[in-house]
Amino acid sequence: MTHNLDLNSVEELAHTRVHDCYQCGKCSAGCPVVERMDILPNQLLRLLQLGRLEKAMAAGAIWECVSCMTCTTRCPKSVDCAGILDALRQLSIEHDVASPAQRRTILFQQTFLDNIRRNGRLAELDLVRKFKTQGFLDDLSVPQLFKDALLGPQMLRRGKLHLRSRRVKDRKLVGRIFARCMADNGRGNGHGGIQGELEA
Amino acid sequence: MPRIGVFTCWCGENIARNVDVQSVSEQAAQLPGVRCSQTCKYMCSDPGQKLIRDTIAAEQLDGVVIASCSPHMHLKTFRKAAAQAGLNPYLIEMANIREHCSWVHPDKARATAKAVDLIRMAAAKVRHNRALEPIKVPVTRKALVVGGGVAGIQAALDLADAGIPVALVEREPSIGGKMAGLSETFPTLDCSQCILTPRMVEVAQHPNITLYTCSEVEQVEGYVGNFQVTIRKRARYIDIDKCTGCGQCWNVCPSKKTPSEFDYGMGNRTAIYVPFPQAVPARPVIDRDACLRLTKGRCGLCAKKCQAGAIRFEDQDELVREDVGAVIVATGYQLYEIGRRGEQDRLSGYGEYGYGQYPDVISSLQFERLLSASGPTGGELRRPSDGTIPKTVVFISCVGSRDNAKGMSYCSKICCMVNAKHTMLYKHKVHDGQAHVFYMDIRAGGKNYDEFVRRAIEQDGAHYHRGRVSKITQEDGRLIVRGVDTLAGEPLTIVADLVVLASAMRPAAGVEELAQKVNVGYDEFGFLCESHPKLRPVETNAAGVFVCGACHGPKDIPESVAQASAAAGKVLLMFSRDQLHREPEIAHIQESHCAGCFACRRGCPYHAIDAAEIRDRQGLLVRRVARVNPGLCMGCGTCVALCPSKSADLEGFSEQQVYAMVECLR
Amino acid sequence: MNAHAAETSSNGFEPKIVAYVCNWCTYLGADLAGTNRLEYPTNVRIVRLPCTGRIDFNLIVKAFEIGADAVVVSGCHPGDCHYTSGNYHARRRWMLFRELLATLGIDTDRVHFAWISAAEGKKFQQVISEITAKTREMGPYRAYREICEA
Amino acid sequence: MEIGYYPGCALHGSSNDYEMSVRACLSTLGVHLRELDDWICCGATAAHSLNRKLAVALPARNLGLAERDGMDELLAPCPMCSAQLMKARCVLAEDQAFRSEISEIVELKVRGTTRVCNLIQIFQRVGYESIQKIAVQRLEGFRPACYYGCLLTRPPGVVQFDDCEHPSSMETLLKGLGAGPVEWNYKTECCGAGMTMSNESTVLELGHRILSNAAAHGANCMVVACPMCHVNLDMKQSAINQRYSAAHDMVVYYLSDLVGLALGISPDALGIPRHFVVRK
Ligand SMILES: Cc1cc2nc3c(=O)[nH]c(=O)nc-3n(C[C@H](O)[C@H](O)[C@H](O)COP(=O)(O)OP(=O)(O)OC[C@H]3O[C@@H](n4cnc5c(N)ncnc54)[C@H](O)[C@@H]3O)c2cc1C
Ligand SMILES: Cc1cc2nc3c(=O)[nH]c(=O)nc-3n(C[C@H](O)[C@H](O)[C@H](O)COP(=O)(O)OP(=O)(O)OC[C@H]3O[C@@H](n4cnc5c(N)ncnc54)[C@H](O)[C@@H]3O)c2cc1C
Ligand code: SF4
Ligand code: SF4
Ligand code: SF4
Ligand code: SF4
Ligand code: SF4
Ligand code: SF4
Ligand code: SF4
Ligand code: SF4
Repeated sequence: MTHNLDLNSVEELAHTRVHDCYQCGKCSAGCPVVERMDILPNQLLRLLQLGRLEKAMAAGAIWECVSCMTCTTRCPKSVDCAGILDALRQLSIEHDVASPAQRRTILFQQTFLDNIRRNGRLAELDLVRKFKTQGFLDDLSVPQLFKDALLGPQMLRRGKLHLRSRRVKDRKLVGRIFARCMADNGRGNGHGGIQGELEA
Repeated sequence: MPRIGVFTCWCGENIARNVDVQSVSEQAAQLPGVRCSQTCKYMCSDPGQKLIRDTIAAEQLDGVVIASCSPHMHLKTFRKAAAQAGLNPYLIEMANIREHCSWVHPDKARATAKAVDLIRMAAAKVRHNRALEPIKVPVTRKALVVGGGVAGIQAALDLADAGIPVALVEREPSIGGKMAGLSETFPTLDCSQCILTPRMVEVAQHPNITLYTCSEVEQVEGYVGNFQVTIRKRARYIDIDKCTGCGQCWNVCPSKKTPSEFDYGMGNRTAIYVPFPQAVPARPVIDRDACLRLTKGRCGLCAKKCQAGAIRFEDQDELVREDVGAVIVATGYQLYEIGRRGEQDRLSGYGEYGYGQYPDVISSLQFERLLSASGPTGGELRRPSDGTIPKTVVFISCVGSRDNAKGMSYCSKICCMVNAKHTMLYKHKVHDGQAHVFYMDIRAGGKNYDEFVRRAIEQDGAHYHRGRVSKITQEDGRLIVRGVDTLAGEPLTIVADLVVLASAMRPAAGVEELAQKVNVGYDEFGFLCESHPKLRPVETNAAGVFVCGACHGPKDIPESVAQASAAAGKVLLMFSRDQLHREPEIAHIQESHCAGCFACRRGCPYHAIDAAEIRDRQGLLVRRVARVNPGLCMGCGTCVALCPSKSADLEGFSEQQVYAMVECLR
Repeated sequence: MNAHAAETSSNGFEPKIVAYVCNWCTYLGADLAGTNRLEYPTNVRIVRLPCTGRIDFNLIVKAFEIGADAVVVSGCHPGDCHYTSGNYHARRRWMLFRELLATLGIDTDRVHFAWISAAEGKKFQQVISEITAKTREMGPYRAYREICEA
Repeated sequence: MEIGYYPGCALHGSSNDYEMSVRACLSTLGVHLRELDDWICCGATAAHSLNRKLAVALPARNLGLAERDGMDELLAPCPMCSAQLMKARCVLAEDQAFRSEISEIVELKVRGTTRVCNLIQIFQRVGYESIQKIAVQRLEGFRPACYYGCLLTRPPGVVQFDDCEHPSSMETLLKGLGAGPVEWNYKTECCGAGMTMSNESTVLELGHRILSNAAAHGANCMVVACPMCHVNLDMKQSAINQRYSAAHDMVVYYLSDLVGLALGISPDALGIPRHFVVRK
């Protein structure tokens, strides 16, 4: 498939204008996870202004973002910086450029969506199980797997985990909604991703 | 039958090369109403003008068409010639057969044909021209200056020194404006009060200046040269003439807890007070909301102490009328309210910086007071919360300014310089202190300005970080400033003792109401609009009303003063004649047809249209119609285009004239 | 005889173009085209008005009524108006004009709005040349004349 | 008062204690919750990170259901859900073409007429004073740090709730019920909600900062109105302690817990014993 690797795709996805940004840095200044980022949010915006979409998409920073909206809320130019990061994540997956270190986050989000797609609502136990096995198979943070698993029983004991979750009546409908959203490729989810990888 | 003369010019070869002048002239002679048709090598030369004058006289012409160059070139010349021959100068029309014809159309046959057309149009138009007389407006040679900041003071003194009586209206109890409260001023760092207070005293003593303090403009009527202004003098409760300014009264006043306006709330004052020691007039005022006598009916200590018997608790507001020929608006600015969002405010506050929440987050004007020898700390730099000397101070640029999300897109222009000044003055007072500035761009575009900023960085060691601050919080009495240095590409947290916000300049409160009273336009932020940003920078669209200082846009002192002198100069120019002469090519309204819809009034860029009342013999109101104020109309014709009943028309470009021009092309 | 008629008979179709221009920008722009000897077709007849604010809808209709094949309306650039906001009013009205013209059955492609400043002699030349060429292409505007005469 | 109710996955899953608390509390206040029939997940962070259209379609389906069932207003106690629903509503209101496209996608006509509100807004609707009047117990001794997290007030243009930098609606409510909420600095700092599973180290770091600041400002408990905040601050507290060798012992209540206690509802009925950190 062809990817339209231009700024428009980011702006269209994020519904915001990259050239409105005047590089004040307020987004970076307020970001709670900025210390973990390899490229600061304002620098990502700058890269986009320069047309360096590839570099921005491959940044680890976009997977550190916790979508807290602080940047968007305080931006003096009303640039939806958080939306830009969302868009970059989506494009990064479409173009398969995320670094291996980021795959865990992607994996989680994909697993999450897949879970909803199949159940209509989140089946948490299912999600945790799937996520952990996938994570394990990809050999990521093995110790983490065990640590979280330990919480499982505690949650069960507190009645916080249900072995069976209540499902939606027309689960096919949710599948159809997903299919339609994913359909228009560029703006949906292309290869791999939610359907491909996990359905197997 | 009209008697029109056509004069076609050769302009040497300029016209004749591409236009067959002789043929044109002959064809012109055939046009309806044309009595005679002549040519001349150089129509604007003395012989050319003589030809015109003589022919007008000999043929008793009542309309003249001159086919030559652009009217922008010689219309005035030919009008003068016509006047000399006794013909009303407005009965002249020009056909531009040079710029619009011979010079752009090398094909001689076509150019000649077009020249004839152009003359045909001019001849058709001139048949409907009317004799007009220049409009003469008498002038009251007295000026009103609104606002007594440095701009208003300068304008008032310039005018007064030139012999013009001036009424200076200031809302506060003293003149001086913001500058009176500044510490030292960039780019020279001279003491603000040292240079301003002598000027304030001059105002007080000038025989040509009537000073109204605690006063505001209530109403403005009339038009250029003839304004009738009503001024509301608010009750001061002091007889200024009796009072000697001895100070007995405020020393005994028990009501001491009102935050001082002059110190921006960082100190308190009494209920009877002078705003600051150098105030002009150097007389106290009673704050009616704080005075125990005026609110609760008890106390009166001040009056007991006053030996001059100057205190008048029964004082009332007073309305005074002044007749003036010109108005200068110099109402200055206020700083952006940087605290939480106000209920009604269109602008959205600055909650993330905690102004109004943390006492050590202050505005730039407050910092000026902390630096000032006459300030609440006597010039020692002590922070508001606990009076300690701040060792780390963070200055933040563009607070409110250039922040579209908060509602202001413009640059406040002065704050980059103010920040540099502040870091310097701070360093001069606290030698072991460190100043940090967060900035986006450094705008220091005046004479010696950039050098000034560099000095702050290079000599006084201020740390400049390019980036905005996102949030300020307080921990253990210190301020955590979370910013970024975009040049280093790193987030940056500074633990500061004091944060100074260089907040945006906004026009003074109430300026919109004032602008409406004098018919001056203002932009979306409330800054007053000049007539033309380059060529008429102190004039406004309301004839006879001028602007200067920060009410027109963010400005520093040198610029405010320059503009004030310019405004005074414009007023003097206006007053240099006993009467104003205005072009008579203005609009008029046929009142019998006017439907009173006032579409014209809404469209008129000069607010030149008033509502007039038509009354019958018994004085009963029959209807309201539009009426053009000849003192204000500039002749743009917008009203003509807007009038649905075709009651408005424009001299010189009347409906008849314009339609005749088009019709003859049929 | 009317000059236009002469041109038409000598050399195929020569459109008649009426231009309403403001005194302070476009008229001076045309003057500058002259000073710089920038050649353009002879078809345009300029009607000088103080401001584009003076132009109303009827004037445009009038031009078509007397047989114009195209009408040009040109004034100062937005924000540069000699009268500060006269052309602002004009601009807002022009939007409306188009609709009204269309309702009257006038071909709005024959009405051209432009901003030409006093410094834009070159632009004046271009605009007039292009409009003339375009109008030539479109051919004589009979439709409206026929309506009027009917 | 009857109001539409969108529990969202969290309240039906691991945060069922929150649902217990909300339901108990609101029924005492006479607010009847009518659960949205056959609702689906709002998509949460994952959807807007991965597919913008999906991020609108999922909540839009729910909005459509609410409209179909004639609900004027929908309570979504989870701020993630309410933010997603509100965002979708804004986007749909702006863009007519997109609205029809989405309607087709979700097989339901969506106009976006149903208003969406959070839990605090319901309390405001009931009226702080009325709540005070029927309260039977003063919340003496509670010095909570009220934690709004990132999504209750942001983005301000969309959610239009409270002051996005210095919110105070929870404080006002609790103060009226006798508690002594503290002023502190992390009211709106994010806890990393969406990263709970995927990027634990971020979540622990953010949680540690928040707990530390609350404690430093004298809080003896925290109050949240978000299931994810609760997970990150309560369930993960021991992991935080482990990671940072800290000794946080901060009870984290849902807002409805404290209001419920003031109304005299038993801790059991509010699901308080299900929390990980409990007051000894
Ligand atoms: C922190 C700070 C530091 C500064 N430092 C410098 C510096 O070092 N050097 C420099 O060149 N510039 C400096 N400036 C800029 C300087 O303050 C302004 O350029 C100058 O004060 C503008 O003068 P003005 O007369 O136009 O306005 P103002 O000083 O604001 O005076 C306006 C006057 O009009 C009065 N008024 C307002 N409305 C009405 C009304 N409706 N009716 C009657 N009266 C009214 C006001 O009460 C006031 O007295 C600084 C500004 C700030 C904020
Ligand atoms: C590239 C550029 C672009 C610009 N664009 C803009 C713009 O877009 N907007 C804007 O506002 N400004 C602009 N400016 C600035 C603008 O050109 C100046 O502000 C303005 O021209 C200054 O006018 P002046 O009359 O002071 O000086 P000048 O225009 O320099 O006029 C001085 C005159 O004095 C004559 N003269 C000099 N010495 C003597 C002497 N000893 N005796 C007799 N006559 C003498 C000179 O021949 C000259 O005619 C621009 C400047 C530059 C360089
Ligand atoms: S806060 Fe906004 S304007 Fe500033 S750098 Fe970030 S995106 Fe750009
Ligand atoms: S939304 Fe992402 S980038 Fe923006 S402040 Fe939050 S974590 Fe940082
Ligand atoms: S009047 Fe004009 S056209 Fe005639 S000679 Fe003078 S400059 Fe040339
Ligand atoms: S009012 Fe009386 S006491 Fe006060 S300063 Fe004037 S003269 Fe002195
Ligand atoms: S009467 Fe008023 S102003 Fe005078 S001393 Fe008493 S409180 Fe002060
Ligand atoms: S002058 Fe400097 S600090 Fe002030 S608004 Fe402009 S750029 Fe910002
Ligand atoms: S001609 Fe222009 S200035 Fe004069 S009244 Fe009409 S609209 Fe106003
Ligand atoms: S637009 Fe015409 S009819 Fe209406 S008030 Fe003005 S002059 Fe009268």
